[in-house]
Amino acid sequence: MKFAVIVFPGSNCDVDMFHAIKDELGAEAEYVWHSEGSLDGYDGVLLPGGFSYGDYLRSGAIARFSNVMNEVVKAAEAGKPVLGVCNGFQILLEAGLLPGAMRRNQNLKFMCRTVQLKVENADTLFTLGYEQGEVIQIPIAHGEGNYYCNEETLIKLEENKQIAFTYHGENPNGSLADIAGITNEKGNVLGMMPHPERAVDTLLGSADGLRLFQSIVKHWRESHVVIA
Amino acid sequence: MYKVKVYVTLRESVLDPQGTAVKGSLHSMSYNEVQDVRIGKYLELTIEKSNRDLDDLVREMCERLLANTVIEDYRYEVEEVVAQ
Amino acid sequence: MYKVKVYVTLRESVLDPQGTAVKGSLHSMSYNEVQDVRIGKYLELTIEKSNRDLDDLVREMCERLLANTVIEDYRYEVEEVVAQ
Amino acid sequence: MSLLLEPNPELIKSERIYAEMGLSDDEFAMVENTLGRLPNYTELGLFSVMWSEHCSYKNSKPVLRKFPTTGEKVLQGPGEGAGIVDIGDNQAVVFKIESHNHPSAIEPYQGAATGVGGIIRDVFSMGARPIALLNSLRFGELKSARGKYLFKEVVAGIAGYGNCIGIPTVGGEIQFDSSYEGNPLVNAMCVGLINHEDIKKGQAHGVGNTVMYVGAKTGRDGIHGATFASEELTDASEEKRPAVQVGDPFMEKLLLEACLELIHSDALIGIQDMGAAGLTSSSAEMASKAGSGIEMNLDLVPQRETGMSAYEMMLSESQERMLIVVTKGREQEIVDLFSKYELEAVSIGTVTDDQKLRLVHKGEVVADVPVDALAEEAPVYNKPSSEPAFYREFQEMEVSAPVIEDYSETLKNLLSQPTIASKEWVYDQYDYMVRTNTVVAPGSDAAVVRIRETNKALAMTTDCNSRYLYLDPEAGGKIAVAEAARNIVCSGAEPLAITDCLNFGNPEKPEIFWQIEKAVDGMSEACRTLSTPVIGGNVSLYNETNGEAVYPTPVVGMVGLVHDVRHITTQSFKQSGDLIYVIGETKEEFGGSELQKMLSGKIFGKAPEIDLEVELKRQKQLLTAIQGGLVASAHDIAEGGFAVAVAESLFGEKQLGADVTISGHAAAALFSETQSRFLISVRPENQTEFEELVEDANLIGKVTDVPELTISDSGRQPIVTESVNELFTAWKGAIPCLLS
Ligand SMILES: Nc1ncnc2c1ncn2[C@@H]1O[C@H](COP(=O)(O)OP(=O)(O)O)[C@@H](O)[C@H]1O
Ligand SMILES: [Mg+2]
Repeated sequence: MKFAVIVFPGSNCDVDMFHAIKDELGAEAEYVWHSEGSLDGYDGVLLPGGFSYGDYLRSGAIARFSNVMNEVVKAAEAGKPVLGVCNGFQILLEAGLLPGAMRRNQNLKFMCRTVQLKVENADTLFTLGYEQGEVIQIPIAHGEGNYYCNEETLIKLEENKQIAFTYHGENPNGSLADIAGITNEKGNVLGMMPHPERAVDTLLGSADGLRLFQSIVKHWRESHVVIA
Repeated sequence: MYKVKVYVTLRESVLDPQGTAVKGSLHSMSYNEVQDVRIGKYLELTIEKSNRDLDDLVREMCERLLANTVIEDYRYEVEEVVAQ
Repeated sequence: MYKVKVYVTLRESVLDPQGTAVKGSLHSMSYNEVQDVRIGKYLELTIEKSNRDLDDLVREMCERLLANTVIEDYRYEVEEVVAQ
Repeated sequence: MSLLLEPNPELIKSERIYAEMGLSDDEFAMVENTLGRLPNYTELGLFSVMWSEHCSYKNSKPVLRKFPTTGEKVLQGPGEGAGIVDIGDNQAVVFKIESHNHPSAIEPYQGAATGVGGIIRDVFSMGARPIALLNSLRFGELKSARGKYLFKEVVAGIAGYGNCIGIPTVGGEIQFDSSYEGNPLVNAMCVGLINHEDIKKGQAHGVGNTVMYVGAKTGRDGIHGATFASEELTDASEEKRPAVQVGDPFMEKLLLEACLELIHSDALIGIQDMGAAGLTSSSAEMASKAGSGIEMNLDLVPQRETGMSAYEMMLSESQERMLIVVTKGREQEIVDLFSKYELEAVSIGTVTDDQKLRLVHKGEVVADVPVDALAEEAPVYNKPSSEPAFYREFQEMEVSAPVIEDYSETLKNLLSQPTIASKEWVYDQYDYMVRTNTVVAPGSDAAVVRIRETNKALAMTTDCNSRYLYLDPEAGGKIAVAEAARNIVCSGAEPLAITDCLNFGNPEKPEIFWQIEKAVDGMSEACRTLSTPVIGGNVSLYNETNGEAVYPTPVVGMVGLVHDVRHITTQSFKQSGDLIYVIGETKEEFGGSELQKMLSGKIFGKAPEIDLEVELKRQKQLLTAIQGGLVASAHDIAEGGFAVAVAESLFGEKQLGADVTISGHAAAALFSETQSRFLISVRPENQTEFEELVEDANLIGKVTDVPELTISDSGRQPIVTESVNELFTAWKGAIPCLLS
């Protein structure tokens, strides 16, 4: 399976994503510069964290107009797995691939720490390696992770089981319904504030994030075998 | 040449953590007269005359980029200025 | 009751990285009419009548908290509103 | 918008306009003599910034010469953007520390942010990939509204820049003392990694080669920043200050990636960042170091504002800019490379052979000055030095152990002193994990960052207890270096070298100059004994507010090499049953201690003593024990003494306790700040081997599984019995509580 790691001007977790895939997961990954016009040949798309365009105006607002985003939309429509982490999540929201918007953290501060997440839906292609309701340790590092959507949207998210992860215990940023990560209706686009790519090696603390990437590959292999 | 002033504010129904924090600070500085604070963005655009309708143009830029209409409202004012 | 609108803008010589980035983005979206973008803050304060002079009060709050006068300028407008 | 007419050369002289720019009568005469004529306004500007203390080190050079700067592994000592030390496998570590004190006093967020931006440029201009940031901060007590504001904003500024550019901020230190109330210290350090063949220098070689300008446009910000940084802050500083620079970390991220791509191009001859004194210092220094000259056409300089004069362009300190020299004829490659990152690269001049800096603006030569006169031949002063009277008094003072009634209560109070208390409120705001190499995050002795594709890691720390330096600058200088090394060793690394930032008051005062000399003497001796040469640094003088100097604060930034990631050790106790040792004996030393300050509100008496040979021996033995896998946890005993160290070792993730017995005078055993001591825990099965290896280790107790700290005195009477949770709450909550 081959992943595209999209690099926007100002992305800075692209390297982490790349290493998580190559060194820890053992799959293929390539950097794709934001101006690229095609994502052909990639089986999955990863939008890394960082500060695309400095997070100026609103986080993710400028990046979503990059050339490559048209291709990300196409990949999503084609059912390929698309994962946006942190700034990547913000870009997916701005691009309308996921519903809702981000506000500044409730305490108005950037926060870097490892938090507990509860797996709310272990049936998605991103979470099949976890137990339903399992609590995992994943780092966060963001200043704008305070997820918001209107009531109607929230009801839909809940009904469709689009809430993949919630914060367990303390909600660090004030997000609505403790939301840490959501998928689209089809379940092939996941946006999450916590960084699974930072939790792939016990030397650095937790390896709980690795299973997310392993889930993607497992799902891909299975669907691939069926098609073949 | 036009000077366009764009005001982007959080929608009424959306909590404004920054405004709440500023209100709290003002109260702790004893400005108890202050009942409410809402914080938004203020953009000044300098725009050249073109063959596009200015209102159309500004509205489009606001809808597409300058405001996120999921949580924000915007309004704007236009001022014609004489180019130096 | 007053509604006070405060506009906080960066001083002239001060770099506005945000404005520059937004301008660049508007250009890449082909809004080439846009010559310049400066981004500031817009605050709406709801203030109760008190025995302090309103102008004094607002100016003091701006100088002390709402604007960072080392790099920012501010101006404001007052509107009297009837309390609901 | 500056429509001011520039004064002509005659007027500059007759009205002594040079004095307003910080040049003395003698210095002006030197300029006149060098040029063989009167300087014009632009030229005067060049001299005034280049001969400021900040750029020329005119007052500190004779002292800096005392530092040992060479060593087997030193690839680059002081003199370039940053120093470089070999770490084997064709790799090297690049690091430097720099101050941004004055800008931070004026506009703390931007001052701190641009300080971070500047030091990052120093590192990547050498060709290195920045891998970590640290800082060293000093503030007044967190009592006044202004004090709290400065603290919060400086932290936010450091976080804002580092987080956005994506370099983890992994460590630092913060001390609070009233001497810093009006003049906080903000020192930023950057560590980078490089392959030997990629090392680049800031030199303008090859007549005819092209000088290019890359990065952000030039505005009127920060004009005369270097001069401003070389004066005391007074109430009048408000008016004198230049337009504040605003940092643009996004721009710098692009510049960083573009420059790291650029260093692989053989068209690149030299590269230097435009830091203090911007275009002036980068061009003059690049030419001077290469023995060449530079001619630039200022009309070509990318400008953010209209109508800028030559003077303004040359003195601007706009951020995120670099000057590069490239092989003639290959400019287009460079333009293309930068345009990928949406950056401008513009040819603005050429390298000449006449050793002059010649500037053309609007068709006229507006400056024509020998580069060496600007860079190398700045005046150097041997300032008078005299021992302050208070030093003698302190030396003769007998400081006895304070009488303490409740040891538990005292310990809790100490843990909630802001200098000792948890700094989580601060580092929670720093992205210390980005790049996923941070093995030991902020909160232990030194931070540890692994080096991918090897088994190695780098340990790094900043340290300086300025209270000891105030009492005795020489002893304090030694302690600063030794303490840094202690932190490095405790984390399992071999100390390699240091960078330093000498933050002092006005050097024109003999008592201040004496402090500088003595501190450097002490540091130099420690560096020699511990084999950690000085590979670069920075000097920040005139840290005074209305005539009051800050404590002498020579911050030490040290980097060490972890030879195998399995050696990485942290300060927290690991499991119940482990044996607890203190390495080193304890004396009754309270001068400058946290306890003294807490109880009496001031510091006085003798600083703690230090024997560098003993220090070295213990560090070596401890490191050997760690490398041999004999040590479960290691922590240096510093501010607050043994009791604070043992409490801190209990604040790890595991719910553990400790039961220890002290000997000797209880107040001293608990709170004295005797140097060269370590708090170690060892698994029982390693007891014999550890004790054989580490001569001065004294077994004092055990780690327990009840989260309680029990300390008994020599008569086996418990004098501290406290729940770890209680201690933890006092320690962790102190800073948020002071800020709320
Ligand atoms: N306290 C110090 N100790 C050792 N070297 C120093 C010290 N201060 C300055 N230096 C060295 O002097 C050189 C010039 O410093 P500086 O002007 O700060 O460089 P830059 O302008 O690149 O920051 C640098 O190589 C620096 O490492
Ligand atoms: Mg520099």
